[in-house]
Amino acid sequence: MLQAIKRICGDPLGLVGLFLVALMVLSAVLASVIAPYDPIALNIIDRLQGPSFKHLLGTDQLGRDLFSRVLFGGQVALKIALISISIALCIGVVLGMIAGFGPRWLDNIIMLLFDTIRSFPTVMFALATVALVGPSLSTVVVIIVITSIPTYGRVVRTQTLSIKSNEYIQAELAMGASTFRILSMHLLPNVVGPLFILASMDIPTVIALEAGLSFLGMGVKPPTPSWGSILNDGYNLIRNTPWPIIAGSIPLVLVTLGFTFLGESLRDLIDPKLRKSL
Amino acid sequence: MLIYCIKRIGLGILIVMLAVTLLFFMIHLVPGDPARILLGPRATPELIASMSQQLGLDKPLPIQILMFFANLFRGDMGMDVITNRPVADIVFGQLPYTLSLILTAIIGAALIGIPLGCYSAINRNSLADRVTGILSVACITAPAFVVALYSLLIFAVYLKWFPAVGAGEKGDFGDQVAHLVLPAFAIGLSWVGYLSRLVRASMLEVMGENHIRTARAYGLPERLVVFRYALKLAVLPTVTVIGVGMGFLLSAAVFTEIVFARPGLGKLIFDSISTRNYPVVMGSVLVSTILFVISTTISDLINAWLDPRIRASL
Amino acid sequence: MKKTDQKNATLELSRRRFIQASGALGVAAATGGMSQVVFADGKKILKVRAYGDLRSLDPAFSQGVIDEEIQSSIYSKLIQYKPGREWGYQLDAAESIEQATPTTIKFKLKEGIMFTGGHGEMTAEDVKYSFERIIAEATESTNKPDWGTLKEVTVDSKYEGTIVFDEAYPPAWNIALPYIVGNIVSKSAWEKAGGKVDTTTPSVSGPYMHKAWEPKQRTVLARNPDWHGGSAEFDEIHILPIDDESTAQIAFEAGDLDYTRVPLGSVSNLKASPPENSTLEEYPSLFYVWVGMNVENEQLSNENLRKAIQHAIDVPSIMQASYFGAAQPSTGIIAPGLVGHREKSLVAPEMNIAKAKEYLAAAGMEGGVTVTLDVLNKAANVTTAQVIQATCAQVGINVEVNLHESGAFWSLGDSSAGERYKDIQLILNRFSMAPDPSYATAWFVTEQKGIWNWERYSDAEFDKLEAAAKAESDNTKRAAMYEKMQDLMEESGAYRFITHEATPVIYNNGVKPAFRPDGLPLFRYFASA
Amino acid sequence: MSKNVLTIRNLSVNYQTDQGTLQAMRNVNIDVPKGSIVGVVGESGCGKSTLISTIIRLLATNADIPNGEVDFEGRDILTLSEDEMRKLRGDRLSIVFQDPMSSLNPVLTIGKQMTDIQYRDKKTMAQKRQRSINMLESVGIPDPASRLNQYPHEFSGGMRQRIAIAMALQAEPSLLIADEPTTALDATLEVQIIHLLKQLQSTIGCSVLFISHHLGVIAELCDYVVVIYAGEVVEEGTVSDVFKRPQHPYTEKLLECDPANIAQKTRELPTIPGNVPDLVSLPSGCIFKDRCHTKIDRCDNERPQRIDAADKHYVSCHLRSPQ
Repeated sequence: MLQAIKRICGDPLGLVGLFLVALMVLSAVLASVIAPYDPIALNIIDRLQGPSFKHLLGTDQLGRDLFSRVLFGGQVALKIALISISIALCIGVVLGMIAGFGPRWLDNIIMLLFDTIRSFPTVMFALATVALVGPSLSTVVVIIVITSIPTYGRVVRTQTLSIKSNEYIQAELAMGASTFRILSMHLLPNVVGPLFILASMDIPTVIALEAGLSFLGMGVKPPTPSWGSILNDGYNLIRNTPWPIIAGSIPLVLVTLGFTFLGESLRDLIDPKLRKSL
Repeated sequence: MLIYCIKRIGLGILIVMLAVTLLFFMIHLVPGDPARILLGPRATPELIASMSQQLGLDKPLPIQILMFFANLFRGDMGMDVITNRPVADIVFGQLPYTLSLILTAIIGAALIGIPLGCYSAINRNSLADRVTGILSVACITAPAFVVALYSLLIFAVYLKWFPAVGAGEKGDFGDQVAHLVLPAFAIGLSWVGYLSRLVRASMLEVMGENHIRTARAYGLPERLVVFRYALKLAVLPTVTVIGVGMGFLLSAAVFTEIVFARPGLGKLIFDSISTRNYPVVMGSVLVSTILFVISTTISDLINAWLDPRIRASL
Repeated sequence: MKKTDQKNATLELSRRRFIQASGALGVAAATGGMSQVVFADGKKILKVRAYGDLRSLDPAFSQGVIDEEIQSSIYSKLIQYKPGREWGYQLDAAESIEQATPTTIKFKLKEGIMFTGGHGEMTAEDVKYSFERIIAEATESTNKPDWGTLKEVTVDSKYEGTIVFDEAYPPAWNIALPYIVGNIVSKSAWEKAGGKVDTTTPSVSGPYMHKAWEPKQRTVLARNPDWHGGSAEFDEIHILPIDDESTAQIAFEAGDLDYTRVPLGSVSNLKASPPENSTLEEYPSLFYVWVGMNVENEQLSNENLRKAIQHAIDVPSIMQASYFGAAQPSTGIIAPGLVGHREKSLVAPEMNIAKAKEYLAAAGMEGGVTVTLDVLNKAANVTTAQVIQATCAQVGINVEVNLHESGAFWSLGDSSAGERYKDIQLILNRFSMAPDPSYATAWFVTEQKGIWNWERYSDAEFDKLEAAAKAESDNTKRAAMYEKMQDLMEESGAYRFITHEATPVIYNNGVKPAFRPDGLPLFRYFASA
Repeated sequence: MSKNVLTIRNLSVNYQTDQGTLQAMRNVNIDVPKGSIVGVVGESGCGKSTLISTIIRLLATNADIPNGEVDFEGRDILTLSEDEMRKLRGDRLSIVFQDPMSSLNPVLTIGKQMTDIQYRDKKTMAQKRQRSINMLESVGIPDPASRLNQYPHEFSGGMRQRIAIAMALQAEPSLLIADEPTTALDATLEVQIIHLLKQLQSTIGCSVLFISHHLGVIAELCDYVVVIYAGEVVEEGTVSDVFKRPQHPYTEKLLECDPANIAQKTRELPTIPGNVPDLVSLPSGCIFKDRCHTKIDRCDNERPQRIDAADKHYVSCHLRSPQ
């Protein structure tokens, strides 16, 4: 681990990535300390202001400080990303292992399900889900979980299949080792690294998806400050002031840069062959 | 090969059927009585009942599903109850707009993104590589609706280079192309970034492989090494990603079709779900899943064409 | 018309040629002015925006404003809305028309009005057919209620007829004759088509004909050479369905449209720096927006809580935040300019923290209370909900906002769709409206409970007034009745009126537009300047 | 003109790594006389690959050459421009790589790859193909004309190595570098390939630099042998001299450990105890001292010089120094 960090530091882009991710995590965690204003406090008189020392990124149509909303929005983004990706990871790992290790027919069924989910346009699926349960943070999480399970599941399945064919696994099986033992002792350690990298590179996608859902009015509940809702407000306000949409874009771009560069750097260091299994 | 194709088609049909069945269940869990929404505020309960019957909503779910497939088998996708037109007409009327949009976007993205990725890989860690890297990744994030909005403001309003809304005059190819540029840019931009990163990564990997060293050791010109020996292998994962990406592009098309007031399948799906126009929802989702299955199959076939090893395993 | 307009108009530069001429670089394009009424290929074309796509060309199945904007351009009516700032009508197909008795309207058609497609001259028989088919059970027209108490139309001579009502129905002059159900169709054409048409029409008699419909792209109307009123102004009208108002504004600025409604948020900027060669006009609107409270909900059955909420909502803040100062607070559900509009509401638009707290105490909820507010997921609504949330919080009412997409939202209070209607508490709602007060009050009677009366408000006096007001022909008395009804609504505490919104429109100076007093376009009267 | 095709003098190569400068090769001297086969032998990691990469100038980007010259046909390769170098590769200077499974491009036909490398020749496509067919025939591929249209994965490992040899010798180079060409093959194939190489070498008359860790193969094929240990040449000479009268303790050990030389049956295979030194922080004195069974005091501080042990037999060891 220490070695990894040391080597990332040798890669300028990886270092930038690490810095941006750390910045995001820190500012999200410390939002309540750093933020100059309450992110949901209305101040109608001060609405739609440009950037100033008083409001670093200006204010929105309700006079809320955009800088504070961006900071707290980071919390929401992190929360959505972490919760949804970890749930998707868990389910994906289990399903992928079952598909890879289980009987052929089960493998076929699971892969068919994965393909079916992938074949649905995401927005279509999101619309139906939102119509079903109404827009909220947990709806966003559910949508992301279901649409990203196939990606993780496929990776795990591929790894499982390749490890399963290894001679030492065959030998262990012949000696009567339990499937559980093989999966947990041999497979899990092998997939954790790649999955971790894959997941970290998925975080921006998840955040962007939330932005898209917010645009269609299917994101988090107001007045929760999310980057997507800031962008969506900004979209509607674009003819009045460009600042809200800029305020919403900046963190999105920075975080994507951060996670992508960090992820690529990690991937290059830990497992250059990872991409192949995706 | 033939067996492979038959298998693919069978699997495709299975996926489509499964998707449609899932959709049926989802639709029936979703609140909002289609008959009522379709008829508007003035509808009497009798009218609503009669509309429900027309929609076949009064029958049990499995019967509805079976009826749908039975009709589909006869080539009938049902009727749109609002405009009283066959759903097939509606969906296939909108399909060309979305197809042209998606294809323009993805082909444009590939034409820019792949060379960009190659360039970055060849000049690894140079300033140009870093700059294109940062720009590409920044492009990946840009939400389609934000890019759409800004491209409209810049290129349609201020510069007036391109028209703003619609899909152009029927039969006027030049006009249609002019209407295609901005929407395709809006959904293609993130793909430029994505593809260039992808190609860069796979290019780097391929360039490290032994056979590239061999090619160089035989003194092949670098141009030949990169474009004939390395690129052909490096685009393999890109082709797969593009195949799967058609599904994502359909989602992105929803945003651009709304912002550009452009006809198309994405907007049709969005509108028909909001209005609970179920026959149209079913028809358009059916077509979009078929589209997905076709595009992944095509990408597999292209991969097989590029890579003899895959061809051999078919 | 300014000189520059003429110059642009005679340039006869179509957009396509424009692009070709200026090349991909478009250097020259940037210097071009706003597009005028486009004279493409020598044709005079008006390009306008509608907020949705065509659904039906049959008046019986018209789905409201969008269809009517098209139908009113291709069909004739006895009378049409008069363009301008005040509600009124002018003759169209009728040579004369009068309220003969409280329950009958006599009309005489102009001679020589021809239906296209060889369906002959318009006669009283066509009028009878057009109106009676709407109320016939077999037609299953969703627009039947617009005809109120219509009984029949009698044919008195080839051109003369009498419209007979069971009971007096004054709204006929406002929302039937000049609106959707007032469109006259050709009996022979309709019967030939099986009594119903869809998205094509066999015969029209208005200034324009329906030429083409490209779904989700545009509806094209072309000049009707046989129109009785002379020659229509434009060779073609292109009606583009553009859902998003910002996009519509951009399309206008890019020169793709000659007229559009613009977002309220753009008004101040457009006023400050209007695009070249264009005019912004602000019209009031008939829409009404209110916060409704479900009186049968366990918590909100407490009248004092409802009143506390009425006083805790600050309408002026909402006007600023959601409507960018371009709309005014409303006093009820009937807009200014209509009979029955109230000059003042009982509860002032401004919030009153003291009173709200008082009522909250009276409700026994000093310690605070949590209620839900259901909202449709459109930008203005979401902003309004957040203002409500913030001001209510000041008096100790915690508002939880639930967003819904349109399909789910519009079935919220539907008692035939499950049990959800019982759980809704506060709803931010917005109804469209036709220019007669009866159109607004109709939804709040006891009979509408669980249909559109989501507040489940029920008041015998209101119901009685509603029935009587519809039939009242004396406008002063009518006004008093409608004002009283709105008082009753407000006193129940179940309603907090927000606004009627506004209709800012923009058009280029090459066009001389025609609007109803609520800013809705009357395309048949659009002219070039 | 020199009688050597390749003369390497005083060549050192460093790699810049996170840990510091790794001195992969130090002051290496090698001669490849015209028409002869020179074997280079050493353990893995001793610098064999670095040597090859230097000769064909395809070193990793983090490598640099502080000193030395590589004289090929009278020109110092290290001073050539990239373009001039490319002209040599595949023409005057060819190479056969270790792993036949990965050294051919998997998505191009054999024919394509074989004709591509003739890009310098101004011949028609048909002529180039004919040349390739002839080459394939000469390395013993049956039905070469039709196999030209096949892809590498359709050939067995031995076949692929034959193809690689055919490609390498197609341009009749003056020097062929063979980088452990038989390691990935089984024993019978190995013999065939060795014979093929020897036969082709005599027909074409080129020199061969043959890299291997397999002493048996070297003995069979080569005229001269160079023993490398940890980036230094420790001993060189004719095959018979070096193998019969090894002068360096490392060479002795290598020969002892070669299974082919073990006459007696033992339970354990003999190995050289100890590890290769860390090339980032080089120890002073002799590079082999930590593993040497005949170490003397001088070895600790003084680097042994290259000395003549016999005619054309050089060794770097204090034990052999006249002092």
